[in-house]
Amino acid sequence: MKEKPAIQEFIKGLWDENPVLVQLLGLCPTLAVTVSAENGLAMGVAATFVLVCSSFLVSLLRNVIPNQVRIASYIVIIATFVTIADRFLAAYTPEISKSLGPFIPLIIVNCMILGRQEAFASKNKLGRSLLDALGMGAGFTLALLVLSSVREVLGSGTWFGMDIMWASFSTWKVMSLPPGAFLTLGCMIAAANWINRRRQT
Amino acid sequence: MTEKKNDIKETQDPAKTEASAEKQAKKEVPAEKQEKKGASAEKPKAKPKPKKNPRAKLFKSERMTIVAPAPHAKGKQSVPRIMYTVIIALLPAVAASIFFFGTRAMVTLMVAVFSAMVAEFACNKIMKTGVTIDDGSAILTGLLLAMTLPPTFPVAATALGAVIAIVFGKQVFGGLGANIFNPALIGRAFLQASFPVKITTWTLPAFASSSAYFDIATSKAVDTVSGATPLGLWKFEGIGTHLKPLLFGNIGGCIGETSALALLAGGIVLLILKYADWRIPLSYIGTVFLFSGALWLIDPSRYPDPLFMILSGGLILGAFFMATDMVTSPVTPLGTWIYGIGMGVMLVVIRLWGGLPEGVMYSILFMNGLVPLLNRWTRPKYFGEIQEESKKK
Amino acid sequence: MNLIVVFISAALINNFVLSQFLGICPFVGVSKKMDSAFSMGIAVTFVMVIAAMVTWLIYYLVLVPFNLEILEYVSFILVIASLVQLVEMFIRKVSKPLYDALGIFLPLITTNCAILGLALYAILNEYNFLQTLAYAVGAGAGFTLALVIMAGIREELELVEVPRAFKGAAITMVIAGSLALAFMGFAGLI
Amino acid sequence: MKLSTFKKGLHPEDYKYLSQDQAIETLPPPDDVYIPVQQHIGTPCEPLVKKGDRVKTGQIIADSSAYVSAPVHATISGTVKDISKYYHPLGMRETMIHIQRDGEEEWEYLEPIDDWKWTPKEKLLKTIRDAGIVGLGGATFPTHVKLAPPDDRAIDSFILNGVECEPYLTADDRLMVEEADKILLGMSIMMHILDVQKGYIGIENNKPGAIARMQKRVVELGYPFKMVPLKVKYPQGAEKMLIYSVLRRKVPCGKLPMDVGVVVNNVATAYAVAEAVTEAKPLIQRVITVTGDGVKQPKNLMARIGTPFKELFNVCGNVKDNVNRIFMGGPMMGMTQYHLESPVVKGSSGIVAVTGDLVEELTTFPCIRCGACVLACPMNLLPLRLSKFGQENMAGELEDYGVSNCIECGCCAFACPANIPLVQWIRVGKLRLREHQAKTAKEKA
Repeated sequence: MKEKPAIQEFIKGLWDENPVLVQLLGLCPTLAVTVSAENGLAMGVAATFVLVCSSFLVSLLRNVIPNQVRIASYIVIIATFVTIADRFLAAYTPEISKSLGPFIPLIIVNCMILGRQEAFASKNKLGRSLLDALGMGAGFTLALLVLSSVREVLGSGTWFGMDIMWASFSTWKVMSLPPGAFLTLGCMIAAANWINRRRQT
Repeated sequence: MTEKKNDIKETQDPAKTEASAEKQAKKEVPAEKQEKKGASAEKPKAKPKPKKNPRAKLFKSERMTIVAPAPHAKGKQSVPRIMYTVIIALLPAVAASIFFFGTRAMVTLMVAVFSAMVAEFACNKIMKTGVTIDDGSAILTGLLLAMTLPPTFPVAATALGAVIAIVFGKQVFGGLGANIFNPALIGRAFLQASFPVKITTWTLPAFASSSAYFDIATSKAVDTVSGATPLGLWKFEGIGTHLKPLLFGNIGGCIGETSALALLAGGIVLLILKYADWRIPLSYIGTVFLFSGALWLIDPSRYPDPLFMILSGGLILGAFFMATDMVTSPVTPLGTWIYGIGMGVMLVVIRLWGGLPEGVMYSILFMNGLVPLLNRWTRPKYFGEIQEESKKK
Repeated sequence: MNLIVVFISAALINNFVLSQFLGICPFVGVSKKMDSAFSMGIAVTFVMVIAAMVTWLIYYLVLVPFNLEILEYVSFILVIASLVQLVEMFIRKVSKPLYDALGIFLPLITTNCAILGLALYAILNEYNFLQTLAYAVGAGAGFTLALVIMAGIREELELVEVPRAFKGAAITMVIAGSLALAFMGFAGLI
Repeated sequence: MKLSTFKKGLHPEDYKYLSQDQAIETLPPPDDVYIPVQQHIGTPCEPLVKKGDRVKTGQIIADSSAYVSAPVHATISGTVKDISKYYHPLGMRETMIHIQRDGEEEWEYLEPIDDWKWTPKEKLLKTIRDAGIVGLGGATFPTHVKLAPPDDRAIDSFILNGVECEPYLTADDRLMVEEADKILLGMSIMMHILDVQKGYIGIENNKPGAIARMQKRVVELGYPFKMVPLKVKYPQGAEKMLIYSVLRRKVPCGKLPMDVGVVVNNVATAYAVAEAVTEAKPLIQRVITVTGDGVKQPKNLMARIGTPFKELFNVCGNVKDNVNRIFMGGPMMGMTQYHLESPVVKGSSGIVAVTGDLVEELTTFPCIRCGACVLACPMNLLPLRLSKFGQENMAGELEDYGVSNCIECGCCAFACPANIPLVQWIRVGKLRLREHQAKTAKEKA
């Protein structure tokens, strides 16, 4: 089998195997923290950080970790990095850390991260694993950014805290609430399905 | 009697036959074919000879008829007929609200209906299904949505609600008959969550201030027209409202919430025509009556009396026109009872202990979500099934 | 009374799935069929109750006295993962039919954020032990309720023509949004 | 007085007035008859004659050695012109014996019975079989099988089915008015064979003439039968519904009336039994209603089996030009005819031609779950679900929801405001369930 060019591993995460829109992984933080674009971006970056670091470590140790305890080891590795990220955010951006709340620790059980370790990092070389993790992380962040932008613009009339809607615009508060998150994500997934089908035919 | 009927039929016939003379001719089978079958006692009538009809060969009989599976008789019901009847049944209430709230209510009603129809049409075009705005369901959704809004609700928001109702309430599920939740209430719930202040800015009827038995009006300045609903007054300010204005609609509130009498008139028409299942209003309103009545008997100073509970807010509108929406209500009789009772309990709980003064919308939406389960769990025992079980015992 | 408030709050008002966004992955993944949805709900509730108790004990009896709060996440997730293993082994030993019904769902529960989320929220809200218990039962009940309602609706939707782009996860999200709208009626209760 | 009936069901416009007052007219023997060799439910018959043979009226021309079968008789005297496939009223092409009349009627009678009360039951049953009598209400189940239930079934009641719940049809109605004596005689013969004491006669209340006449003759002739006028509701004539209406007994799913100790027979069957036993006449003719607003003069005709429908219409002044549907049987369960050469068979109770614009009827809407079908289904099923399950091929659900209990009465499709062909989809569902069961049975084996 001919090996794909390494850059392919990065690009696939952006759209073809986008963790949120196509693989439907890591939906809990996607929905929960995307009230504002800032939060969405922070969550994306944090998750990417954890993903890249743990992929690095897992890929490095892939021949060392015994098969029976691999899942447990992955979880410990991930949990460690999550703790680091959590403390970092709490120290430097306490505002964001507060608004993300327990969803930072919940990155541990984000099935996207564990899924990448199990499906990719534990089977591939370091470079490829890093590219894959970066791609997935970027795809995740991108999806979060779009979702949180839509919700923030409609729900609060702002984008990254800047007023961008016209003065008489009355905000759709529902977009900041759970129903708005579900409906927006539903539409995004549907749009992705639609575009993908268009591309195939 | 029989003869007369035949006469009428025959006098009607020529017009029909002439109109479709050519069609008829094509249906005729070549005359030679019939000659071959010597058995035929009757000669073919003098009719224009048919041109070419490849299908004619298949039919050796004298004329082509429709071949279709049984039954060959049909009841008179049809989907558009049901929809338009419900719309007509709503008209007394619409008229009452226009009478009480003036042209502003009419604008809201028209905007909602028009936006719903436009949204339906756009969805039809995008999804490339046949255009379905003529089946009346979009009009009904728009109308019902408008009935749940305050008369002075912003026009743009009304339109948004109608679009949400059609798109997320109905079309994403696959159009008419596929939706799980009542589309109008989805639209309304969306608006309620989006604009919690605007949607609770009520207007008093135009001449409410002159009416002596309406307590609140006297406490407001003459030029202020906004006021609270009877439920809101009771809940947040502890002020009751007399039953008479509730009955006639001389109160603040949504467009469709006002006149209980006009709503009842339309609702009863629906029940008589069997376009609404009588079990739903009965079990819904009945549960509210019994539940709140029991509480009222326990402590009349703390809990409102049951008639107030029934006549205030959107209960009548919801019970007769929204909960009975065929698509989103159970199909089994037992399921229907549970559905109604569930809504009643939830309504009283929300009204008395919840954070909101009104819970009709939420009670219906919540029970809508349970309808698939109710349908599943209350499948009727089919004829003869019970005996089989008792035999086993 | 206080316990009932915690229970209702976790089950309805702050429903784990519909307003806290916890356990979305199984909510989307296992809500296709009613039977599996119900089994999943029961399994999650079961693990939730045990996990909530154990993590609460660990936090207040081990981590706090020894000033080891930094290990909260690592220890919690390890406890949950091993707990799931234990529960799986236990059920297999004790009841074969129960294992057949729940078996395949148990491994999935480890990565169900509802469990870890529950443990974290219980600590965050500073619940006492009994409150934590009520919270876990309520959260499990709410999760099961949402899952069963969703499964019922999705089975119903199998009989109609959902637009192709919306089939699957997208329509599930829209339904969840509608349900979340409906659950907003519970706001302010208690 | 509140009339007895069953639950649910519905009441379509019955149009009985078209032919209710038309006395039965005997159609002269036609020049050609086409007699299908298979005219009952059960083992098919084999032709006993060949091309060119001369046959007499009443001669057996097809038979089978199997128990669940009934022979077929020549219905006119003449020559067998051909034995080949012709159009059958049920839509397919079936083997039929084409006989051409060649002169006067020559009869071949059955073995006569002197006094049926003293004749052994086996002999009576044999006579009924030899006469080719099957259930003439439309089910065409061989009557001699029905009259000989297994020993472990204790039969205590006999119900004569004069309900005729299908709209338009008046054949049974007229037969009761004109031949009440023979029908009652046939009924008592059948009850004698079954050794049953309690006899009930179920007639819907829209046949006052028949009820009065039967009542009068029952009293005058001193029969111990009980008249049960029934509320007009479709499908009262279905066996299970009738048993419930009359006796309040429910036939369990998958069981037969005899499991609750009842045998039901149609009035036309009773009439045929009386003719066979007392006059030694085999079943060669039956009453058939030719009606509908597409027929110029609706009539009730006594027609030979095998007569092409065309002949019947000729006698009735032919069909009108704007006829757009012709069906055999009633409108609820009848089969549309695309070919008027199709012959009258033992199960033909009527042939109806209707006019009217049916375009509206053909536009279907999506199901709006209104539950009209649920409220109409006499078997208490959920037709909207069954039809969807059939459409989606969901065998497990089909079984759970009891698709095999559907009696295909058509109430659901009649009531459906969305014009969904529910019965059709339920039939598809039944077929798919059977396929699925056959497949699983095969896998198990």
